[in-house]
Amino acid sequence: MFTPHTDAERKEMLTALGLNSIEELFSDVPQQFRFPALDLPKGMNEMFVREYVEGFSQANISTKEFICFLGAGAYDHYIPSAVDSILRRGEFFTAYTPYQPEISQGTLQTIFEFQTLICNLTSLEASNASHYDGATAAAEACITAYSHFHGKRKKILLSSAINPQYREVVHTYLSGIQDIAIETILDDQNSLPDPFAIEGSIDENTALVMVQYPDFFGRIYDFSNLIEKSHQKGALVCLIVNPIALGLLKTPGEMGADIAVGEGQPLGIPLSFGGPYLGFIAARKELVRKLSGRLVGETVDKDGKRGYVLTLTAREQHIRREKATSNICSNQGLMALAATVYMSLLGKTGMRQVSNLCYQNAHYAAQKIAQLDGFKVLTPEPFFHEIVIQCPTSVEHINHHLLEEGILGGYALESVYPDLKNCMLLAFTEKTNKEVIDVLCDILKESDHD
Amino acid sequence: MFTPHTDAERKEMLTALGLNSIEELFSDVPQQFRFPALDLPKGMNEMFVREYVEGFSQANISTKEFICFLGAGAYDHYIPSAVDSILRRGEFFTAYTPYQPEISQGTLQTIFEFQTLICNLTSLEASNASHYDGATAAAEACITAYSHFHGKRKKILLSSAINPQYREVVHTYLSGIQDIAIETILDDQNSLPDPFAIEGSIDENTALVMVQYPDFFGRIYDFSNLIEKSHQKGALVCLIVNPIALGLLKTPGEMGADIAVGEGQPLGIPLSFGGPYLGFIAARKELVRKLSGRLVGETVDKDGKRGYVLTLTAREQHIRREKATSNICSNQGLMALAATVYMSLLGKTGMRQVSNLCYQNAHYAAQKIAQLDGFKVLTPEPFFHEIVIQCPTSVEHINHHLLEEGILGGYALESVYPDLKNCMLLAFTEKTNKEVIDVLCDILKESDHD
Amino acid sequence: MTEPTIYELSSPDRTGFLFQEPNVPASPLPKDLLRDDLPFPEMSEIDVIRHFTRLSQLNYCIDVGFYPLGSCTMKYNPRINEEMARLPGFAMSHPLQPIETVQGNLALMYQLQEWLKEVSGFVGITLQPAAGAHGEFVGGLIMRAYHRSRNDLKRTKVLVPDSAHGTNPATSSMSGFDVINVPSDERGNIDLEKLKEICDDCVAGLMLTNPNTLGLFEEHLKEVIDIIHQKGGLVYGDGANFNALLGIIKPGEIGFDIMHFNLHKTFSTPHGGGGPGSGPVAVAAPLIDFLPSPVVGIVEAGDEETPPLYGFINPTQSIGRMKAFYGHFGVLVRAFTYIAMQGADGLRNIAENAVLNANYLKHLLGDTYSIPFNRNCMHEFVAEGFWDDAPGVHALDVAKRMMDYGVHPPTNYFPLIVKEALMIEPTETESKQELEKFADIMKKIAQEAHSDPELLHNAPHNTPLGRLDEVKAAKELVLCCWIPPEE
Amino acid sequence: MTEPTIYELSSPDRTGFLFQEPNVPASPLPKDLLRDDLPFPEMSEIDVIRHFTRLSQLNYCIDVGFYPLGSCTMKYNPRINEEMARLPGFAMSHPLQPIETVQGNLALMYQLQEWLKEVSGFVGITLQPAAGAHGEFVGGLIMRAYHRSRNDLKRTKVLVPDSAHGTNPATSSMSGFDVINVPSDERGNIDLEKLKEICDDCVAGLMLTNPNTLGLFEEHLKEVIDIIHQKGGLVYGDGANFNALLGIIKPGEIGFDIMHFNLHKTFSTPHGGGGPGSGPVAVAAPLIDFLPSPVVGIVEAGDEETPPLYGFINPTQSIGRMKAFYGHFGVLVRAFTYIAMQGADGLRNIAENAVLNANYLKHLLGDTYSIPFNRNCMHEFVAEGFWDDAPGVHALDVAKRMMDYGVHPPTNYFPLIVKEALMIEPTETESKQELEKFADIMKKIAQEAHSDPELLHNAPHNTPLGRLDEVKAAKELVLCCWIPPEE
Ligand SMILES: Cc1ncc(COP(=O)(O)O)c(C=O)c1O
Ligand SMILES: Cc1ncc(COP(=O)(O)O)c(C=O)c1O
Repeated sequence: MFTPHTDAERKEMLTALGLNSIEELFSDVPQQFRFPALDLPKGMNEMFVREYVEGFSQANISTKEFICFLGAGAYDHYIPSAVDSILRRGEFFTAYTPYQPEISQGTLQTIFEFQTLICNLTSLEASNASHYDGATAAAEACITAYSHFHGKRKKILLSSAINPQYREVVHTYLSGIQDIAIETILDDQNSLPDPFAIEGSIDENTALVMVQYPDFFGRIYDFSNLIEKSHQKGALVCLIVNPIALGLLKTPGEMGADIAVGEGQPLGIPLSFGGPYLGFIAARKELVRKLSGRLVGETVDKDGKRGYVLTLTAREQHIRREKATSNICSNQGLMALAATVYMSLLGKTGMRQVSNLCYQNAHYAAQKIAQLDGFKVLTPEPFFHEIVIQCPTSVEHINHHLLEEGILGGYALESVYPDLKNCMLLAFTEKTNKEVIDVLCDILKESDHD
Repeated sequence: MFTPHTDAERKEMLTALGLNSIEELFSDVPQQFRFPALDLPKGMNEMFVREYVEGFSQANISTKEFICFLGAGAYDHYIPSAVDSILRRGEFFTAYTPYQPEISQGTLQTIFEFQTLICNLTSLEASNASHYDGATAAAEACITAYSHFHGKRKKILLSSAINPQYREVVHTYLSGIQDIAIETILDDQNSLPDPFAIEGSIDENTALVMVQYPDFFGRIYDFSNLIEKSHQKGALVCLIVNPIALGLLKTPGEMGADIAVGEGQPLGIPLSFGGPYLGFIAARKELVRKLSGRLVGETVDKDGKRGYVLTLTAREQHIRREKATSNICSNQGLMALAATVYMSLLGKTGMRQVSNLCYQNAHYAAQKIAQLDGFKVLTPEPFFHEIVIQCPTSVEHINHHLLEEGILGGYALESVYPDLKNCMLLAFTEKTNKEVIDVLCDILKESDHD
Repeated sequence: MTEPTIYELSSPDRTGFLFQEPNVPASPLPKDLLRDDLPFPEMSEIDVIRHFTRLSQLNYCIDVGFYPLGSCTMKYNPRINEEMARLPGFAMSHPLQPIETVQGNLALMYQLQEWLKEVSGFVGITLQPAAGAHGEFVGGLIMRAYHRSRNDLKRTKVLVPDSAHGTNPATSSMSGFDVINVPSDERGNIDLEKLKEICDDCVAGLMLTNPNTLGLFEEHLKEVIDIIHQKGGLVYGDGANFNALLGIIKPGEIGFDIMHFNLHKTFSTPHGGGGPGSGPVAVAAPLIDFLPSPVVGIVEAGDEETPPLYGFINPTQSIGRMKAFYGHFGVLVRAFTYIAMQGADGLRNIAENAVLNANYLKHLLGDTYSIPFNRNCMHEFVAEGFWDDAPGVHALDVAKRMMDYGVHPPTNYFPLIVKEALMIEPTETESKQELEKFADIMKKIAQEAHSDPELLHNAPHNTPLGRLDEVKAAKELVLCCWIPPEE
Repeated sequence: MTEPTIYELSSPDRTGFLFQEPNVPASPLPKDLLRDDLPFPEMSEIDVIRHFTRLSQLNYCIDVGFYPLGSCTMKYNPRINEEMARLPGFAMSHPLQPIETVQGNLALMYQLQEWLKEVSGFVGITLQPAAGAHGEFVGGLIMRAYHRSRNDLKRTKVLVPDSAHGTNPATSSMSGFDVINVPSDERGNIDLEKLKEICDDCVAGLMLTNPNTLGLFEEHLKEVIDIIHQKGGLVYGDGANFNALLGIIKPGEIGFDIMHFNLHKTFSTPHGGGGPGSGPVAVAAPLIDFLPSPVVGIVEAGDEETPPLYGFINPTQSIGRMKAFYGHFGVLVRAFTYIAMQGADGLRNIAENAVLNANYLKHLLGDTYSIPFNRNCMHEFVAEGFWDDAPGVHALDVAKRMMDYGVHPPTNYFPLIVKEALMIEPTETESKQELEKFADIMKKIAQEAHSDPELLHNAPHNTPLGRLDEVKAAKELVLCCWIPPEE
């Protein structure tokens, strides 16, 4: 299927090559391994495969029919239909990396605009063209910091209020670097880990201090002091940010951070069971040569017309090979396009609006839940759009209840923070409005009674 | 919504016009009628409107989840996904009639290719750019014939085996022409009307003889003799055809017909509760100046490059006004594109295959149903992909049963052919394969017993 | 590079879609009823996608830029409309399903009927017509049926202003009437005196476009209507220009008897390269029973607990069926979505901004182009595409030159009553900046018309093709790219 | 015309998406934690659609024509894939939903794991890697973890052939290894003698691309693998070129220990202008426990009546998590759809035709371009883009000139071991006619290189922009179109 050749054409081609059969082309393949049988189901045409694949999709419950209070790194935002209509354009989705700028200005200018939006969102000066996801972007930021100090500073400090999956990925990514030390101070005094607990560990050996904002529990802090202290010790600071929060909140740049990374999924990218998403990395301009991934820069063509090219490619694997800043090649081009279209559509007004809706809905919910018998809101003010609530029974029990009423309940924290028994992390967006929150609270109230 | 103006801009524009308010622009509107209140619900944003409109769609049962044996003028064929991916291109769907050929070659060449495919499908020489639907195309063919004879022949003969809706539309369309007579000979001897019953009425006053092929009951006949007889009397003959059937079957041109019209919906156009569909009209070249609607012709540009333009526009309303062949202006451009993509994809092989699948499935079903106690297949051989079956109980009763099992049963004929009590018209396509037909038969068998 | 045709791209035995083999026992085909060869092209899926993608790139469209085609209301087509029309519940429902299984479709149609009646001030409506012209035809036949029902058989004439769109006279004659032209006066209105003169009791009705095709609101609207009514005629409103009137006036209230909508203009459904349109027709009370059958209605009233049952109703004196099934349902879904988003305020906002845009653009061009009937316009205006001091330059040249600047030309040579007409309708979805850019282009072209007329005569220069030879097309009449040679 | 940026198109207070007002009682915002101005553009929906539509038209793409970018397998991306990935059941499921609510997703992933293992001959697999390079990184870390688990700490080196893709050495060093280059012999194979020399018990493994980047099947594949294995090393297969091997050989059977797939190459998922990719990694039995966590498995066996319960499993000695969640699920759905359509026969058919196409094109060009290592190639081949008798013409000039003829240039200047490399991969979805057209273009350019070299030096001529100044870009380093000026 999808091969246009007719038998006659194949024959003509073979004849031109002086061959009798296609098999002869594979004589270099060791005979005993050649042409193995493949135990796969028989191929289907499009009509049947559609039915077959739809069968899988229908075996899921989705946020189309269920209300979703799950967050913890992926958020159920509304995606304007204009976004996908651009993504469906063959000129975008069937092109590859813009190696040939003369016939790739569409992709190049889009990336350039993406970089600009990310810089303006974070108040930093240089953004790359995208990274795999928020977690890997965070890991790359650690490598950036490590190599910024030429490997001479060997400590990476991670706040324990960083998404645990992100911390895991940082550990995995850095596991090839022998002498690096990753520290996460777990402060078990408090029910929710203290993001400032790492402060005491910042020293002259620290390459990077990394915190999350809003943190994994939804809390927001002004990290300006922490950043200043880090800088006093010569360390760099990276904030892991939620881009929707930055519609309203003080930015990494405003706080003095050196690097900001994050997950761009909330910017018009479907949940899609976890991917493909969109990592972004922005930094102060001094760090640009240490950044991973592609960068697009403005220039002119031979007639002086404005245009864009991939630039500083000497950092990258295809030029620099084993000395590259990262091995990344394909990144998340189409997802960066989605985010660029989304941010362009919303613009200044819309970004503030969606940010405010998330904030307001979360605060309303927190107030209502706090009044429910047996429930406690652990996330203190100020917070953005996620809260931790402690439930009177197990999260599993409650979620089961919610599911029966068409609601996907929160994320059970106990699996990753064993101290947080019966705690769930709830996320709110512009889709979880008053009516929906009221329903949630009604069910929570009932679920206590059985 | 969708108006870009900001208040500041509006003000600037008004100032430029020397006005204080937009209201002043409407001073020509009689005051007592000006600015009426509109009693409409408050506007919603995209997120809410999606939910709202989806609510309506979910209140339907559709052929996505139900098996469909309904035909009778609209058929449930599989639509390759490539078709819609082309239709979604803004360059096609947000353009209008190609009045400016220099920047409309995409639309023009597509129509030109559509015309070619329709001509080759029907074996006729001239096709228009599309008409509203099969029924209106049939009506326009009557007008073409009437005006071909300069109104001197006043009789239009319609076979009673033509889709009753089509006959109704012909009557309505021609109701403005005072002296025309439309005859449908109903031959009540036979259970299914005889398409040749009109034969005796063909005379020197007959402008057009119109038959359907396959007819409304699925039957297929060689109309060559009828056509010859009509020609002997100087009358024109028009066949209403199903384009899928012509993948296999003898063509209007091969039988000697002068005009062929039909419903193009089976060619890659969604059922969509009856529209938008696609009428097509093809004719012998001599009739081209009497055809309704747009025509695209090949030409060259000023440098001799091949190109396409709207041609013979002097037949049309915008030039010819009250003397035009028809008043049609907008036709079914996007639907013609869909059909062109569909026919291009399937090509010679695929068109034959889909035609054969319909035929084979229908014949298998006819054989099985004929064996069921109490059921009778009224459609005799040869037939294409629809059959009339007589049921032991009311069609409503049986369809109710089928519906409970996830099947949309056939069309109840009694409402339009009162003699055909307990008769339903069943349609078969490439989607109604053996398994599905077996299920149908099982349920039919059971439905008899209660 | 010219794009090859599908036949030129064809190669024997190729196919772009693979069907399964039948899984039923084979039945013999009817030997005498089989066609000879099927002369169809043979392409793979990639060939087809590439061909039509490349073809698409030869088109100009709203999604690429300004498209001020007068009388066509080329406004932005919201993307959400496209999503809604494609929902499987809509797109995959068969028109002959039992009504119980399509209550969603019927409820939507019913609601749309109510909304359209509300915005237009009429009491009856049909969604059946496939386009504006089809709606006009319905209107013409309703006029006819109405008079006949009253045994008033002498009414053989329909009055049509000289500024009318070609479909108006064409419709009138298709409906069996003689067409009588009504001239315009020097302010672009119907010439009242002439109208009184012409109008007698043989007049079945008047087809009136308001705002008219000059973009002007008829200043004696009420008088015009009264004159016709006094003679027993009906007034048909061509609603192609209804975009200017949303929330501004309800035509049914001021006395129109019939009006068609163009959903593909006023209500943002895409034009599709020339359709599908949708042309619902609304009528005043005395005409309700003549509407084409069927219309959507409530067939079983609902109550607190159960919603009503929607179904089809055949008007008692119906002119009959105008097309198969019930109208361009997919287009209705789009228009419905649009109206639901706008609400009352949004609709009026549309009209206001459409009219503001037209007046602003007219203002910007007023010094450079001569604008006959120069008073406040509604949603569009007509300029003249020639200058006495630039002999030999025609509206066509101006239009063709615009393409070089990346904008679509206005409608030209229509309405017929303006010499070298350039009919400009910006619509409300264009921004002030876009209008100013366009005005600058038009002014530049006016300069070029004087300084370098050849530039215009040979235009366009930057398009995929240059001017095409229409005479050759009509003379040689090649209507197909490939027809099998006769043996 | 150059396209303005979103900031140039912006106008104060405009927006392209209208949100509702919150319907909850207002909570005060945290005053000290609010940002200053948000310097974002302000555009309406129509502006945004037009901007990106116009931008798109500046791109070349598979949907428009031939795209023989070597090593990238730019095959046709079937439209059905796009539909399937967008099904709400998939696209709207949250990664942290209870597994009971996402059995469809998990079953699909499980099935895809099984299929990929079957076609490659491995026994373990992870779908987590986001792209090929990410998969390589997983492989590097697995090598590392494997040797460490055996307390074999001396293995600090990874061997990488000089023809390798840049990601191979970059990955090796990211994984903490020293990179040792292995030279090629005169037939384009690994230099066996050199390999034996270099390979010792400090070698953690070899990263081998087969067919290699010259498009050649390693003629001593088994020997190469054995040499590494004898020294206790592991053999990593870069599966970027797996398209040539579907149904031809199972790498796991001949002795590869690890291999990554590029679903966006071999399995037809779109390249998206540079991602998203997907790079599942398959391993041999001894390495299964080192796979990144989690992998999809059956957590409760099914029986006749109930299907198994799918869930996540953490391998016991896992290298850890490589990204958030489970991989590029949307890409997996596309690849799954593609494999389901192909079946065993279809997959082998792909490899056969990909290889046939490459050889046929090589044959057509053989007289005009010099082709080093000229033996039967697999899915691609490398030609030299220069001629001794056309001094001053470089591969880059040839590449740029191709654009004027409407085709995408091959990969150039890679692999590094070929002078002025033009690396050409036609893929199986191109027709014979397309290959011939392309060969004619390349021959024409070869002629021009001799007769009119300036034509090449100044190429491209027919593209939206001419050659761009890369030096200026790197020197001035303008990475944003607009940053708010400091106050
Ligand atoms: C004034 C006027 N009336 C009628 C029509 C006909 O509408 P349609 O093309 O939908 O048939 C048009 C279309 O351009 C028009 O502008
Ligand atoms: C041989 C080879 N290996 C690895 C890669 C990297 O794959 P990805 O871009 O998916 O990271 C590529 C990509 O072009 C390649 O060609």
